Amino acid sequence: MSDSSQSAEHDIDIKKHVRIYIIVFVTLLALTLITVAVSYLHLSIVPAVTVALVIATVKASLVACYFMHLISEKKLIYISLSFTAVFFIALMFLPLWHMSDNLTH
Amino acid sequence: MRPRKERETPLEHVAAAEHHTHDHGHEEHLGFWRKYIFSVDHKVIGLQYGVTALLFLFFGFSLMMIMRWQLAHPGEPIAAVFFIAPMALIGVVVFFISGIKPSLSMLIGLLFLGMAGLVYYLTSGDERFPGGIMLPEFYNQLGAMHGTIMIFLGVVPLGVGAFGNFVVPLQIGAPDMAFPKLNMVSYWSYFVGGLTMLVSFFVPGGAANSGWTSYAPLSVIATTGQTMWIIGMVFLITSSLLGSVNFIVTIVQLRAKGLTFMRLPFFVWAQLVTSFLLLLAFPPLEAAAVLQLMDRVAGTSFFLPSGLVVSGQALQNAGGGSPILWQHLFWFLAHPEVYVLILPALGIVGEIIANNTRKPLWGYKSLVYSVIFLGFMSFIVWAHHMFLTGMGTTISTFFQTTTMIISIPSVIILTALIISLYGASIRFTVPMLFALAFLPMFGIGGLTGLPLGLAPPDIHLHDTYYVIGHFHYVVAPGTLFALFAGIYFWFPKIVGRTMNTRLGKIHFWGSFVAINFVFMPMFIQGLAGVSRRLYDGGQQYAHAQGVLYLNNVMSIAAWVLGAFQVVFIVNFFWSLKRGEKADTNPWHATTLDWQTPTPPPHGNFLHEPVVYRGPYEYSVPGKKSDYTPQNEPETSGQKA
Amino acid sequence: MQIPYTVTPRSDTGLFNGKLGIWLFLASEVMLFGALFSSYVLLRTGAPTWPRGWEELNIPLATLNTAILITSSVTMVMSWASLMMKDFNKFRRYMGSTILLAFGFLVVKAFEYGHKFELGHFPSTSNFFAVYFTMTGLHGLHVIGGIVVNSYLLGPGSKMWNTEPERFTNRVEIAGLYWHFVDLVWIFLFPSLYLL
Amino acid sequence: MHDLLGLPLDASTHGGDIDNMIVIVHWMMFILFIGWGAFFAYLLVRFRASKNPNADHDGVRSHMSSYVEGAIALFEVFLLIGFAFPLWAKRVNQFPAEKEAIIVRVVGEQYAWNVHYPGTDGVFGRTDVKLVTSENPLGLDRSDPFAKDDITTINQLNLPVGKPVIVRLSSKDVIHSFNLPLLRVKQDAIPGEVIRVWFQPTTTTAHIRETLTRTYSIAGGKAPAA
Ligand code: HEA
Ligand code: HEA
Ligand code: CUA
Ligand SMILES: [Cu+2]
Repeated sequence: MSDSSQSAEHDIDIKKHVRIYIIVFVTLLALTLITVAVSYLHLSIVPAVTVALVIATVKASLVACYFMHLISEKKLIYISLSFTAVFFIALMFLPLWHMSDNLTH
Repeated sequence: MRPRKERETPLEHVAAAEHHTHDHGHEEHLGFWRKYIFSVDHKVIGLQYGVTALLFLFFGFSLMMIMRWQLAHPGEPIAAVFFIAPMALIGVVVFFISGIKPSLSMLIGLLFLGMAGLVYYLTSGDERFPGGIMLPEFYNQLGAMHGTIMIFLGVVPLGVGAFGNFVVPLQIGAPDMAFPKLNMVSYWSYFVGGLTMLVSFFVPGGAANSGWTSYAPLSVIATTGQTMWIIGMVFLITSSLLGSVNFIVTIVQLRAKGLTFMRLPFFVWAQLVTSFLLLLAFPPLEAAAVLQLMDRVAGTSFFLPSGLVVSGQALQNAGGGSPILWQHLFWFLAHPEVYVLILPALGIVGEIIANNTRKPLWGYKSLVYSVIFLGFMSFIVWAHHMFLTGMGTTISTFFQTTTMIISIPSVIILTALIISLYGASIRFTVPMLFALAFLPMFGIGGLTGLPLGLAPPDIHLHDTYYVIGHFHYVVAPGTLFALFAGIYFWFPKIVGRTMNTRLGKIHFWGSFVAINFVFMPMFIQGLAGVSRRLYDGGQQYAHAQGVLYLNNVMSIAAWVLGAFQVVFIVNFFWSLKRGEKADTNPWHATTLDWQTPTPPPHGNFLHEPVVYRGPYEYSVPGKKSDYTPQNEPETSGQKA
Repeated sequence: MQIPYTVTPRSDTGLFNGKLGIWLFLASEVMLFGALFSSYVLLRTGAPTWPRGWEELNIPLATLNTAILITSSVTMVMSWASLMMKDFNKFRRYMGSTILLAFGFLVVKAFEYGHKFELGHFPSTSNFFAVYFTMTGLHGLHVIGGIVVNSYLLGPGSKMWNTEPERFTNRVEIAGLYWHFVDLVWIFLFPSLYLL
Repeated sequence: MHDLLGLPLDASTHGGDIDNMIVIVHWMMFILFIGWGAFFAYLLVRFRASKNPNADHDGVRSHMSSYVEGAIALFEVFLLIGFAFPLWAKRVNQFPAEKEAIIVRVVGEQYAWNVHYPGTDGVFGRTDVKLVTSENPLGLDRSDPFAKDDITTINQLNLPVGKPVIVRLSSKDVIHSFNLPLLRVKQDAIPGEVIRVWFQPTTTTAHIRETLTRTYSIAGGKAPAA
C-alpha cells in the first residue's frame, strides 16, 4: 500500500480503504455479539467449539485481510506464513495424536 | 536509492582501499564504547559473538573435564590443580602475548584467569566436593550446564551469531545487517542470558541439574538454579528470534545487484534456512519456559500430574498437568535446533571445499533444495526423542518414517560434498583439513542416528552412551571442526594475517586423533548398555563391567584433546599480532567477502558490488586465472 | 554505503525491510501463541473435568474488552490511513484513541483479575485458571508492549513526520501490524477461554 | 556382527528380534561408511594438488550418486516396513492375554523401584496417595480385601522363567527409565500415567547371575532381571 505514495488517485484509494475498515469494524462487532449470544445457549462442547472457532476464524481473517492488508500482500510473505501455518498445525495436532495413541492403561 | 556507481574491477577496489579516502571514513571515528562495546557494525558484533562464544565453549569444555575426571575415577578426590593450573597459565600467556598494552588479548587473558577462578570455586566447597569427592547432585549440574552451554552459548552463537554476522552481509554485498540496532540488542540479550547461566552456579543449590532437556516434573521440583536456567533461556531465545528476523531480512532484501537466490553462496543458504528454524522453532520453547516458570513460581500444574509424592511428601498442587507436554514443546525446538547446529557448519564446509578444490561445488542446486527440505522436515521428526514415553503404533510409525525421510537430504548433501572432490586440485590447507575431516565424522554421527530413529533398536540404545556418541560425532568432530575450519579460513579477512600453518596442522592432527578416542568408545559402551547421566560411569552395572575400562581411555583422550586446544589458543593470539600478513584475498576465493579490503571498511564495500555469476566459478575453462570473482564483469579477464 | 530499502520497497520482493521484518516476527508470535493453545487443548482434552468458561469467568466484561480491542484496531488502522492522507492531526487523534483504548482494555482486565483473586482463584487453583491467567497475562504483556510502541510514535517518535514522512508512515504501519496481531490473538482467546 | 557390536546377553523371547535389527542396521551403516570412506580416501589421494594441478570445472558428469541415494532410501523403507513397524507393533499391541501372564505393578521413585504383586487372587489391592508412608511407599490400603495377599518389594523384581510378564509401570515423582538391558526392555516410567510393558524371560536367575560378575541393585534406575 505504502509503495505508491503521493498520487491523487492514491488518496481516493485510501478513502475506499477507510470505507472498508468501517464495514469490517461493524462486521466484527456483530460477529462478537453473535458468538456471545450463542454461548448463552450453553451448547454441548462439540457444537460450541465448532461455532466459536468458525466465528473466530472469520473474525481473525477479516482482521488479517483488511486491517493487516494480507489480502494484497507480497508473495514472500505468503510463503513465510504458509510455512508457519504448516508448522503450527503440526504443533497443534501431533501432540494430541500422541495422546490418543499411547500405551497408557 | 543510492546513486549508481560506475563498474570497477576488483583490483581497483583493492587499490582504493590503500588510500582510504572515502567519504564514509568519518564514521569510523566513533568513541571506544560505540565502536567496541555498543557497536552496531555487523563485523564488530560478529566478533563480539565469536569471542564470547569461544570463551563459553572453553568453559563448557572445562565443565566436561571435571565430569570426565569423575567418570574415570569415581569416588576419588579430585585433583583440581590439574584443571586450574593450565587455565591460569593460558590466562597469563594470553595476557602477555601481545605485550603490555590494553588489547583484546589482555582482556581475554583476564577472562581465562577468571574462568580458572570459577573452576576453582566449582571444584571446592562442601555443597559440591565434600572431602574433594564429587557429589552426585553436582555431577548433574555439570551435565546439564555442559549441554546447555555448549549448544546455546557456544556452538549456536559461534555458527550463527559470529560467522553469520561477520560473513553473511559481506557475502551478499550488503553494507550491514538490515537492522543494525536490533543486531546489537541480539548480542546483548545473548550476553545477559549467558551471564544468568553463569551466575546460576552461585545460587543456593547450584545451577540447573535436570539435564539440558529440563524434563518435568524433575525440573519443576528442582532448586533455584532451574529458575535461573529458564530466565537465561528466555534471554537466549529473544536473542535468537531477533537475530533470525534480522538474518532473513538481510539475505532477502540486501542482496547485491545481480545476486539472485541461485547465485547465493551455499553458506548464505545454510544461514537462511537456519534462521527460519530458529524463528519458528524457538517460540514454542519460550512458551514452554513460561509455563515451567509458572509451575515453579506461581504454583500451577502445567507439567505436574495429580497425586505426586516427592520424597515421601504428597505435593500440594492442583495436578492435572502433563509431563509429556513439556517434552513435546521442548523437542519441537530441540530437534530443529540440532540442525541449527549442523547447517552453518555445512555451509562453512561447502565454502572451504569449493575454495580448496578449485572447482565449483558439485550439485549446487541439489544442495540448496536438500537444505530447504531438511529444514522443513526437521519440524516434524521431533518425537523420535520420545519413542519410549509410551507410543502406540500409528504415532511411532509417523515419526519413524519422517526420521528416515530426513536422513535422505543429509545423505544427498554429504554425497554432493564428497563428489565435489572428483576432478579437483585439492590444496590441503588447514581450513581444508578440518573441512575434510568433517565429512566422515559427520558421516559417523549421522549414520548412528539411523538405529536411533528406528523405534525397536532405540529400546536398547535410548538413554545410553550410544546416543551420547551419536550426537557428539555430529557436534564435536562435526560442527566444532567445521567451526575451527571457519576460524582458520576467515581469520585473514578479519585481522589481515593468516594463522600459523604449522601450529594449525598440529592442532588438527592432534584433535582429530584424540577426539575419536573420546567418542568412539561411547558406541561400545552404549551397545553394552551403559546408561548416560550416571555420575559413577556405570560402576553399578554388572552387565557392563567389561567396557568400563573405556571410561579411563575416554577421559585421557579428552585431556589430550584439551591440550591440543592450547595450541589453537596460542596460535590464535600469536597470529593476531605476528601472523603472516595476508592480502585481501589470500585464498583466491570467488565470493564477495573476499572482494573488499581487509578489514572491510565501515559499510563493507567501497563501491556497490554487482554480481555477474554463480558463487564458485573456479577453474573456468579458457580463463587465465583459476578463479573468477562473482563481481568481475564479464568482459574483463577474458583478454587472455 | 547506506542500508538500502529502509523506506522504499525493493523491486523484486516488493517489500521494504521493516515490513518483511515485522511479518517474520509475527510468524514467530504465531508459533508462541500456537504452543500455548496447543498446551491448552492438550491439557483440556486430557482432563477428566474442565469447567465451561461461563461458569468461572465474566462474559459481559470480556465482551466489552473484545469490543474495546476491535475498536482500537480500527483507530490504529485509521491513524495510518490519516498519515497516508497527509493529515497529521487526525493521526494524532486516532493514535491517542488507540492508546487510550488499550489502557481501557488493561483496566477492565485488572478488574477481572482483582475479582478472581477476591474469590480465591489463583493460577495455582486449577489448570483452568492456570491457563486463563497465563494466556491472558502473556497477551496483556503484548498489549503493554503495544502501548509503549504507540506512545513512542505519538510522542517523541512523531518528530520524524517532519523529516522523513514516508518512513514515519511505514513505522506506523508496522506498529499497526503488530497491534492488529494482538487483537487477532484476543479474537481467539476470548471464545476459547470464556465461551467454551 | 552380534558379538562384534558387543551386545549384552539376551534373556528374553523378543530380545533376539531387537538384536537382529540392530545388527542389520549396523551392517548397512558399515557398508555405507566403508564405501563412502574408500571413495573419499581415493579422491583425496587421486586429486591432490601436487598430482592434479588443474581442476576440472565440471567434475563428475554422471548421475550414479542418485542411484546410490535411491538405494539407501529403498533400504530404509525395507527397514521400516520389514522390521521396525511389525516389531514395534509386537511390543506395544500384541500383549499376551492377561489371564496367562504375570502382572506386576512397578512404581518408580527417587531412588527406588517399588514392586507390587497382586498375590494369589490376581487382583491388586486399592492404593491411595494419602496412605503413602515410608513403610508403605505404594500407599497400599491393607483394609481392602484384595490387598490382603498382595506382596510388595523394593528394588527386587522376581519373575519365573518362560511365562509372559506384564508390567504396569508408573512413577510417584519424576520420570524414571525402567531399564532391563538383558531383557531388552526399556520404558519411561511417567508420573500420572500407567504404561504397560510386556516381556517373557527365557533364562533362569542362576544363569543370569553366572554371566554377571556382580548382582546389581536398581537405585540408579535399573531393576534386576529375573
Ligand atoms: C548437529 C546435531 C545433530 C544432527 C545433525 C543429528 C542428526 C540425526 N539424528 Fe540426532 N541427536 C542430536 C544431534 C543431532 N542429530 C542430539 C544432540 C541428540 C540427543 C539429545 C539428548 O537426548 O540429549 C540426538 C538424538 C537423536 C535421537 C534420539 C535418541 C534417543 O534419545 O534415544 C535420534 C532418534 O531418532 C536421532 C536421530 C538422528 C538422525 C536420523 C539424524 C540424521 O539427520 C542424520 C542423517 C545423516 C546421515 C544418514 C549421514 C549420511 C552418511 C553418509 C553419506 C556417509 C558419509 C561417509 C563418509 C564421508 C566416509 N538423534
Ligand atoms: C554442541 C554441543 C556439545 C559439544 C561441542 C560437546 C563437546 C564435548 N562433550 Fe558433550 N554434551 C552435550 C553437548 C556437547 N558436548 C550435550 C547436549 C550433552 C547432554 C547433556 C545432558 O545429559 O543433559 C553432553 C553430554 C556429554 C557427556 C555425557 C555426560 C553424561 O551423560 O553423564 C560427555 C561424556 O563424556 C560429554 C563429553 C564431551 C566432550 C569430551 C566434548 C569435547 O568434544 C569438547 C571439545 C571442546 C573443545 C575442543 C572446545 C575448545 C574451546 C576452545 C579451543 C576455545 C578457545 C578459546 C578462545 C580462542 C578464546 N558430553
Ligand atoms: Cu529414576 Cu533416574
Ligand atoms: Cu532429533
